[in-house]
Amino acid sequence: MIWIYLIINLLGNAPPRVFDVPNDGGNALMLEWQLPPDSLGKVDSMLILRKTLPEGKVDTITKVFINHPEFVDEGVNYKKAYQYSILYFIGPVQIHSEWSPPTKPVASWIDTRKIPLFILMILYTTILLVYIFTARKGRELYLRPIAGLEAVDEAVGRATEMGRPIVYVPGLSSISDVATIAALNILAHITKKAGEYETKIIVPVRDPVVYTVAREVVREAYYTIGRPDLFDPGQVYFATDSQFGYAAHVSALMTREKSATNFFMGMFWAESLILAETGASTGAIQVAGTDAVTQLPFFVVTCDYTLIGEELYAASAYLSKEPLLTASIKGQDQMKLLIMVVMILLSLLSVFGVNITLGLF
Amino acid sequence: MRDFLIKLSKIERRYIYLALFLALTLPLIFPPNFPQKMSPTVKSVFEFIDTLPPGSHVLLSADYDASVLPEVDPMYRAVLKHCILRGVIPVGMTLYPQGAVLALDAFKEAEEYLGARRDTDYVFLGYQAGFQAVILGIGENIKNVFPKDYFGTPIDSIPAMRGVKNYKDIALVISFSGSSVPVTWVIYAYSKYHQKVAAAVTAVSAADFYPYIQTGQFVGMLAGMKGAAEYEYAVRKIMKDKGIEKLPPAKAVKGMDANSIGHLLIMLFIIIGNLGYFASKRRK
Amino acid sequence: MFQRRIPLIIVFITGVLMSIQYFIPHPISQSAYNIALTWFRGVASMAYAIAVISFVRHHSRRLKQPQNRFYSAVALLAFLFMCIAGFGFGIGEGTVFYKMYLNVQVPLQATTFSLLAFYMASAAYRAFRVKGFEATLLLITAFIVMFGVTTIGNYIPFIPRLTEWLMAVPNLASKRGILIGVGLGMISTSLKIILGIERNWLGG
Amino acid sequence: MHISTDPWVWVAAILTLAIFTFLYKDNPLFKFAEHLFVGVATGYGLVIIYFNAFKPNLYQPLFVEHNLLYIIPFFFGILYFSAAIPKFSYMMRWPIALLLGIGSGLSIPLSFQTYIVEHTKSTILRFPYPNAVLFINALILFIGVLTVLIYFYFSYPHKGAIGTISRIGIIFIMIGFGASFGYTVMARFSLLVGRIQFLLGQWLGIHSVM
Repeated sequence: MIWIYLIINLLGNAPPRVFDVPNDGGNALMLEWQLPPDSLGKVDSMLILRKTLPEGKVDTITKVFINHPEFVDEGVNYKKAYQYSILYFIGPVQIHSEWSPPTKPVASWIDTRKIPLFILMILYTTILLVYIFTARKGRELYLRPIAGLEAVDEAVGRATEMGRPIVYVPGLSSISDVATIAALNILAHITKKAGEYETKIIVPVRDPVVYTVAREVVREAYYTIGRPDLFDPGQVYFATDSQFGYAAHVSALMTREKSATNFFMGMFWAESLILAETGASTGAIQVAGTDAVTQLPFFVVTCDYTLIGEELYAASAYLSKEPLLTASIKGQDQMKLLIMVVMILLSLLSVFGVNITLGLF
Repeated sequence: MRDFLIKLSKIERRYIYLALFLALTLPLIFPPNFPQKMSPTVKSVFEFIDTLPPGSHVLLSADYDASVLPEVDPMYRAVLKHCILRGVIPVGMTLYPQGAVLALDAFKEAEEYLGARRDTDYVFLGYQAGFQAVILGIGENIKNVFPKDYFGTPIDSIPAMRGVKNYKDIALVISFSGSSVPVTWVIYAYSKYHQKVAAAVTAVSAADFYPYIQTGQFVGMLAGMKGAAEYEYAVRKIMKDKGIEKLPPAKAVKGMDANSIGHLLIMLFIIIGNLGYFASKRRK
Repeated sequence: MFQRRIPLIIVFITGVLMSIQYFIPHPISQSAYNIALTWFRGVASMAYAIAVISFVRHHSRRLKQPQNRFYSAVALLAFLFMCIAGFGFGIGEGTVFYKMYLNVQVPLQATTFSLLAFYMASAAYRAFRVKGFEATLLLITAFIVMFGVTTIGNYIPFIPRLTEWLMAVPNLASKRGILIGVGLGMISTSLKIILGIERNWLGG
Repeated sequence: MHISTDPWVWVAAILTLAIFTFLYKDNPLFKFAEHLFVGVATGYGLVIIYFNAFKPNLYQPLFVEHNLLYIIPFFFGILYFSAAIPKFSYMMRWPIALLLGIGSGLSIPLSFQTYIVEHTKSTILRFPYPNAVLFINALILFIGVLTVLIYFYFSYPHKGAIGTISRIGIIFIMIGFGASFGYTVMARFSLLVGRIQFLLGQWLGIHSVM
């Protein structure tokens, strides 16, 4: 193959220009080139050759598209230097450009394109921390009442009146899902409430880690109200991790236990309607809360009350009566306000023909 | 009368289940074959292909895998047959490794029912890796991207590919997909090479594509089982008009008819439920 | 000390490192990211041990209840059978494990999923009533869209366009509004977890 | 009509029917299928997690490649078993902390990107618009997003102007929910059609239904 590269070198063809691709891990170089003058004939195809230094090994990288005079070589390493040359095929003739000067790709320590996002993150963290410190100092923060909260307590009360159990589904997602965390906060509140009236609460879980945490939450809740005796290790259990296996199981559970109240809090997928409609068919009172936008319509239709999106997080703050959680809802509100202001301002500017891109990728 | 209406608002759920089961089962056993009127976005794709001069080329990119087969596959089959019936040359390709086998089956079906011949009536290029690179590459020279077709025949020696170099020689690209690949086609083939692009997508992803239709970046769109059924119906009609007796299975039409009846049933239940609700309210 | 402080320190360190690496393209940061991901998957996979312990305990306990004895035995035996088949004889195509998956688990899954069709119908019938403004809006849009997605909808001139519009404009607006709020909540909760303000996951 | 002779098809068909019987009422056949489902799925989960997650991410690097870096996650994983010993069960919080830390850390910048920046960017009005329809749609979208955001603003009661605006927000939310509900029906019906086709076609052998 070597003889291919040993060809007549016409008129000292200019080497390709090589640039480092910025903001990357030093794994890409960009090439630009100029085609040989038309007087030499029309280029049929071309190959890019790369020499890796210090070894001096030559590779053929790729066949490229002629009229698209740039190419990004993503097969390089920031610890080495590279030279490039282009081989043009014009009819039977092959033209070899000179080698470009050695170029080393740079591994960046910061992606400058992401700086605006970073600033935004710091800003949001600051807003949150300011509110959290305000709350720590004991200042009362106002939040408007949300309608779903009374529904939660009423639903617990109803199970007590009827002397039948409560089924609590803490969503189907893992512990790192915010909805699950909110659901566990609400579970603590409901367990306490139910414990005061000795109403049984059954918690089937789909995720093993969530199961262990939920069990601790329930045990702790009984302990807080001074009734550790109420804790039954069988009431919180791992059902199965199969999505529809879990749905089938909980459907059966609600039917067999004739639960008076069902809670569906956390993250849900397509099984949401299987759970909620089976629950509705047994005549139970149902309260749902999820941030899964695709499943909200089904809960809204089948449940007596639904906490929509952020209301789920807000509810967990309200019910846990934890001032720090209330503070963070407050912080979220201010960030929301900021986003709305930005939207309106940029839209107004655009009316006057100024289109600002946020510079955020 | 009023008592009857009130009863209607309290139908036991088991009867609803039974009614729905029958509504979806009976049309499968006794196909009603409803006439399908094309929705506007499907119509634009159909008419585009229908009015092409014979011998034109249409690139059909099977950018899907088995997970969206029920919705997208019937579309691929229908559009492909439409091309062959009109003497337009379909050029099959895919950006998904799994797509090649799925699309090939559609071409086999066209051979069986329409007597289409490889390399003269159609071309099948197969799979090539890299979305952006492939789409840009075809704008340059299709030969650079697909030097040989799926079966290993060099592109140069395929009669049906004579004179086809890049997008200038391709009348339309249709991307069949369950994801955002059609948008990739718009970004690189439409924006850079002014290639006309259409989409054939699942119902779920269709919602994201309507804006592209409004701005004219897509010529048209086949969305979900409904789009598939409308196209399939139209193509079957052409086949019947041509006197072809043996017709391929009408998967989408059948599924869609059952689906339509099911939808009507739900709507009927909603209406009678509300009649009963009003009746009981007036009594109070 | 060991009960609460150490977990909080772990959360803080890993959380800060992981959120910062997003901004650093350097290969060192990238390989740290990749290692963290394999660690994550490895540790998470071992959590399944808890699942198995709980599963076996739960059903063994029910073996003592006469009304559940038979069924819990079925669950335990099915579990055991899959384990023996999978670990003993492999999981590739054509094995018993694979056949059980394909002919037992898949149909059970698909059928449970398909129950949704029935539940859609009964939920619509029961809940879509013209009571109150909001319920009525819900009913009307659902009705229009259901009509719009059927074959018959095409015979009424404005229905297909209206369906597209409902999906592309008001539906999108409501989703976006909800998602922006949800996003803010997610970020703040993640921050609170990392900073040790949200401690509920420690159990009570 | 040729009824299937494949025993596996019969198994699948009987289980399919067993699940459907739940629509009538809870019964022993369904209860059997449900417990079988739970058992098989949990066993499947264990085997698959072992082969697809534990083996490549821990066993292979640690015990085959002897990469000592993987002692750390293995140690953390072992702590899960402390769940069985009540005195030490608090140690279980360590691996949970590791998962939560990595998970939360990763999600912060990504959530900013996907939930906040993208949605904000595509909501802002950008003139000029090619035609009036596109402009009106963009405007409605803009108003919709803003009013929905105000509905979720918790620092001010829903009174006066804010009350009115959040009422518009809830209108958008309800229209959105109605539309998604109506739009999803088709997908769910198609699933049921698939099961019916399996029963009638593959099991009972009425091939014309396929």
